[in-house]
Amino acid sequence: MSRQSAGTAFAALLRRDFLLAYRRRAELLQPLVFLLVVTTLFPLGVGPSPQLLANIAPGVIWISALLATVLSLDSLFRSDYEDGTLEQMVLSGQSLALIALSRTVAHWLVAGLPIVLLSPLLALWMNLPEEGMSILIKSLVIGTPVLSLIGAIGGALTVSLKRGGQLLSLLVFPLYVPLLILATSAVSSSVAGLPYTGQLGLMFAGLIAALTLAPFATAAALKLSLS
Amino acid sequence: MSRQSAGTAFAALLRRDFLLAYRRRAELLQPLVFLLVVTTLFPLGVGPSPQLLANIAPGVIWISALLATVLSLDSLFRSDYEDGTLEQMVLSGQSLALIALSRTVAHWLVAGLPIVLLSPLLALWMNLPEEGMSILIKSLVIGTPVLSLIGAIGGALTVSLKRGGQLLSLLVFPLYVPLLILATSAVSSSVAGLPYTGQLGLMFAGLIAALTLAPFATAAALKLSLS
Amino acid sequence: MLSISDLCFERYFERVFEPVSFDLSAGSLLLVTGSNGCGKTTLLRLLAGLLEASEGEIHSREHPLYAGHNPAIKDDLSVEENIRFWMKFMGTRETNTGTELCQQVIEEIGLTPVALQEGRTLSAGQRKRCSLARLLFCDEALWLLDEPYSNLDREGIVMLDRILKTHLDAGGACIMTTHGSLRPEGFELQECHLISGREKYSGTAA
Amino acid sequence: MLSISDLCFERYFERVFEPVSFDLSAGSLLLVTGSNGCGKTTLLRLLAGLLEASEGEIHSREHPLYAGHNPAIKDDLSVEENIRFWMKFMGTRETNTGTELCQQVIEEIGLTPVALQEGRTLSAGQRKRCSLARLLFCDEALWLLDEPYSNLDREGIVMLDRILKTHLDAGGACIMTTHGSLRPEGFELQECHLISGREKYSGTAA
Amino acid sequence: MNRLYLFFHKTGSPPWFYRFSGYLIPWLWVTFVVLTAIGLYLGLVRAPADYQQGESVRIMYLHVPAAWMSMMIYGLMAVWGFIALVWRIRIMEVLIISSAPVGAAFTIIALITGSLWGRPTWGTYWVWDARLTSELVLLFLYFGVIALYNAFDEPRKAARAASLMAIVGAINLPIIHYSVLWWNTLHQGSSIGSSGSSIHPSMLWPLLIMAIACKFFYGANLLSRSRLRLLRQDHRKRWVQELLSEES
Ligand code: HEM
Ligand SMILES: Nc1ncnc2c1ncn2[C@@H]1O[C@H](COP(=O)(O)OP(=O)(O)OP(=O)(O)O)[C@@H](O)[C@H]1O
Ligand SMILES: Nc1ncnc2c1ncn2[C@@H]1O[C@H](COP(=O)(O)OP(=O)(O)OP(=O)(O)O)[C@@H](O)[C@H]1O
Ligand SMILES: [Mg+2]
Ligand SMILES: [Mg+2]
Repeated sequence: MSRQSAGTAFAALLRRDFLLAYRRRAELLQPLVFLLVVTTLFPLGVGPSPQLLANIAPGVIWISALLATVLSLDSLFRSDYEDGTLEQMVLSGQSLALIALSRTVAHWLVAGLPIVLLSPLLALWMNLPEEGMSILIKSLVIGTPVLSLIGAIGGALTVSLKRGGQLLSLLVFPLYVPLLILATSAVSSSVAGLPYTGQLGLMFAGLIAALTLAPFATAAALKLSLS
Repeated sequence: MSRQSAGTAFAALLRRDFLLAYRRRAELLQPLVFLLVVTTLFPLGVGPSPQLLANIAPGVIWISALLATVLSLDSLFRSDYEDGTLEQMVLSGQSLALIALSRTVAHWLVAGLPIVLLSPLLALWMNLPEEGMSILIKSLVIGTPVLSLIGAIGGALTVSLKRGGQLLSLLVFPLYVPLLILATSAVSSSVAGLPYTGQLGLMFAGLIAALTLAPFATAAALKLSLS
Repeated sequence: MLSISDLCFERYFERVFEPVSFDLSAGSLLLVTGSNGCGKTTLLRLLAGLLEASEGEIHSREHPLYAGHNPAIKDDLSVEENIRFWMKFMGTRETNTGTELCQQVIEEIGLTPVALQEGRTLSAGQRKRCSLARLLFCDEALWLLDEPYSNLDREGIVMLDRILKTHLDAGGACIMTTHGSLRPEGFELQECHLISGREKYSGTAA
Repeated sequence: MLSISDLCFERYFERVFEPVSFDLSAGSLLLVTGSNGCGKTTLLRLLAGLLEASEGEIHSREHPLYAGHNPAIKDDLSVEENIRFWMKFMGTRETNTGTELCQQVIEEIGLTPVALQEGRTLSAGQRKRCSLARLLFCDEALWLLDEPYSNLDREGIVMLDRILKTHLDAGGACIMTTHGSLRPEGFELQECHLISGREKYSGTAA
Repeated sequence: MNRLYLFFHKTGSPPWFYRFSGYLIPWLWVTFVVLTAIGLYLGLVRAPADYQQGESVRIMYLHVPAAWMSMMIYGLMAVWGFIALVWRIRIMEVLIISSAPVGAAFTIIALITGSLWGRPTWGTYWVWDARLTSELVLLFLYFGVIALYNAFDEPRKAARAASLMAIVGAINLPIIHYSVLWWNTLHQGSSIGSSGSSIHPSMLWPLLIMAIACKFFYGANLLSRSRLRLLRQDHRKRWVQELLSEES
């Protein structure tokens, strides 16, 4: 049996994901625009007072990022599941954790990274004081990969269900709570002139932990969904 | 040809939808739990100060309602589209607008009504002053059907696309903006002791308009998606 | 019952199949044959009204019954509930839409053992049978069947031929596609061999 | 190559099919037959390792190649890109995974005219061919094919038989399901007739 | 050895569990009733009312045990989930999914009694205090497990998915707890820290007795539910048929 080396398979998968993303490049903009639209709803919903907006800015931006991520999670494994690709991948004998990791990396690159890139604009809109800006970006850089990694577990668990969308959000939002708290408190602290490295450090520790554990949980969930 | 009378077909469709909802009755709770979870994110994101929360309460509750609705819209026509039911319905010669209306009614009953029923709890959580409560409920009673009606157009337009979820939110959120503004301003006005009947009146007019026009737009969109 | 002349359909400004013409009278069966990808499904969807022809005309006074690859079965409803819904929604030949008719249909199509099973759990052949159940209660005179034999076992094929026979004898008509390996037996039939637009120029089989 | 003894599978704590046992040696073809819903697909998925047997054992030293109803074709990629991806991901018989091999596979499976077309636009038969393309470059000795003939035209059936012949002659083995109306021709074959668990008790065909 | 092991767990276990739990359940119920009677008597009649909170302090005898149970049950679910996933033991799958509703119920009781208690003491039903918030998140985790289980058709697959979710949730639970704790103190200072004022023995005893009674309730309830679930799942199996014919 000519089992392909893990590296080549991983590369092939990543390549395919980029090709797919490129084919549907119009869709790449969707998480961004979603983020913009949701963030716009807040000034409309709570009123335009700059002081109030500045107060809630870190929370709103992070919550919008959570929502955008969760919305894109549902399709993380779904299309591969529905057309039988996942089945074939599992049967190919390649490590499922590696497949999960590769999909997660691709997901972060097309759904997480854009959020990071867009955040300065959102911060500007929401009147976030300038001292908070760089911490906001840092928190997103560390935090969005964790969102993808943890979210992938939920995506894998619900992939065999017809309407996984809302269930998925129910599963992953509670798991996102610590991240949301740490990130927003880091930003608020920096705005208030308080130390914030503690929070960022914890988030980083979370990233390392998620990176080592989440792919295996995702793999287990995928295996389960296929049976 | 024994074309079935429109009334019987409408009734059969509604009956089927309730049966489906009953079969997956565990899923009926999902919009509710989603609403609870999303609303919980806000205190976590913006901090627990009761004064701040009371300020943003109407906006947050309404925005959560919008999000819950939009998330459930994606499945409004999708399953019927994917398994070929929609095709057969169109071919059956029944009025497509009637089919659309029936699906919308079912959607409101399982996704909109629960939001209305849950809103007092959310208001309590978010420290909304008691004067605002009844107006919040009224605004939701008038507003959520409009959300379903307008949302159905978006759902029908995106039904043939693989990953319609985020596109859908882009299409419908802008349409929801007037509703959001009217509703939240009605609630805030009532809390501040200002008149609010104007806003509710406008919302009601919107409901009437949506009820007469939206089903036809939805039908046109469905027709388009099928070709 | 149905007559089409020089019908063809373009996709990306290219003909999917070469123009076809035929007349179909009551009581007859037309078999649309052709190799994979020559446009049989496309032709059937045109006739059903799901696509619009780019040239040619369809003359028909009938509202057809179309049964394609997509079975229109709800995953969460049982076989019985699925069939009952379609009976209510589309109307039936008999005025009675009650339980007996539904039971009878299920019996006849051979799904009695799985009548209470959910749609999602059906095997490929059971799924096909369930989607063909419509043929037993609908009143339409013109049937458009897209590869009705696929996934059916021998018994199922015999059953389908019997249903078809009854329909034709009662003055109905049917257009059926097949790629040639499975065909109705014991029928007088017209055949329409489709030629893919591509084939004509390139000379290779698609 | 593969031997199973008293294998059976439970769903909802009930047997799907009665226990089966067989031995498969290199170079032989096993046909799993049975009526619709008797559990053929389930058996194949068990053998592939996608499901877990509730009783009995599977002895096999081979990593099988499974081709089921679900074609594993990405809608947004062209036929060529699809095949190329699987060649990279699974590895190929030859060391060369380049363009020529891919072209050759596409040619052999009869998809040259649609090589650049997107997966979503394929007809039922083209889709089937694309999913069977894997047989041409994979190295696995044991093939599990679930109704490989369905949706193929005559030419496609001949082609598949030819591919199968080559595989068996080279010492491979194959297990194939069919409901009996389409079967491989010109092969020596073992047959395994599945009996559904339900049938056994009720005595009716499922 | 391995075959024996598999045989034991796949076929031997459910009937054995059924019989064993049948002996145990009555005793659990009896102990629960006795303990509850004593606890309630001590708590509601004998224990003094609080000099600050008055009679409302008696909510404590329900609130605190329920809160403790809510956390303990989630932890147990994670343990069983782990065993179910790794060793594929069916009884564990049944236990985990029978526990979830009980745990969720205790969580809801803790939330409701806490809210009712909060009204007289804090003047409001709800504040975003750290402990309250993490209890709420715990409720969502329970909901997630239950919803996930219900979303699948095949019971064994569903149970394994729920197990995985329970484990992931359990890893996160302490993290959530500490982050929430920290979040609140950071923003607000501990305005409502219900810091353990060293409780007087006359209040401590009924509390402890009630806490133990709750554990017996859980045990009895869990075993009864699991038996019922096993019966329903296996109603076509031989051991159930034999059981039925024995009893009739
Ligand atoms: C909805 C509101 C409330 C919720 C969700 C809640 C939740 C909890 C939880 C989870 C625990 C267990 C903590 C642990 O052992 O780590 C607990 C214990 C306790 N709660 Fe509450 N609580 C609420 C309201 C209150 C109120 C209003 C009071 C009284 C002023 C109160 C007094 C206590 C006491 C005395 C304990 C036991 C002390 C301890 O173990 O440290 N709770 N509560
Ligand atoms: N959306 C589309 N865009 C471009 N080409 C398409 C599209 N849909 C189908 N085709 C092409 O049109 C041709 C006819 O497709 P059709 O499904 O009608 O074939 P068919 O005769 O039913 O084949 P089969 O026997 O395989 O079912 C095929 O070559 C297919 O690749
Ligand atoms: N998830 C499920 N839950 C319950 N029953 C199921 C499920 N999946 C399949 N079945 C039943 O198991 C039986 C075997 O299904 P399977 O798909 O293996 O049949 P098959 O032999 O491949 O049939 P076909 O010839 O129609 O393809 C069928 O009766 C089917 O209804
Ligand atoms: Mg076709
Ligand atoms: Mg099958």
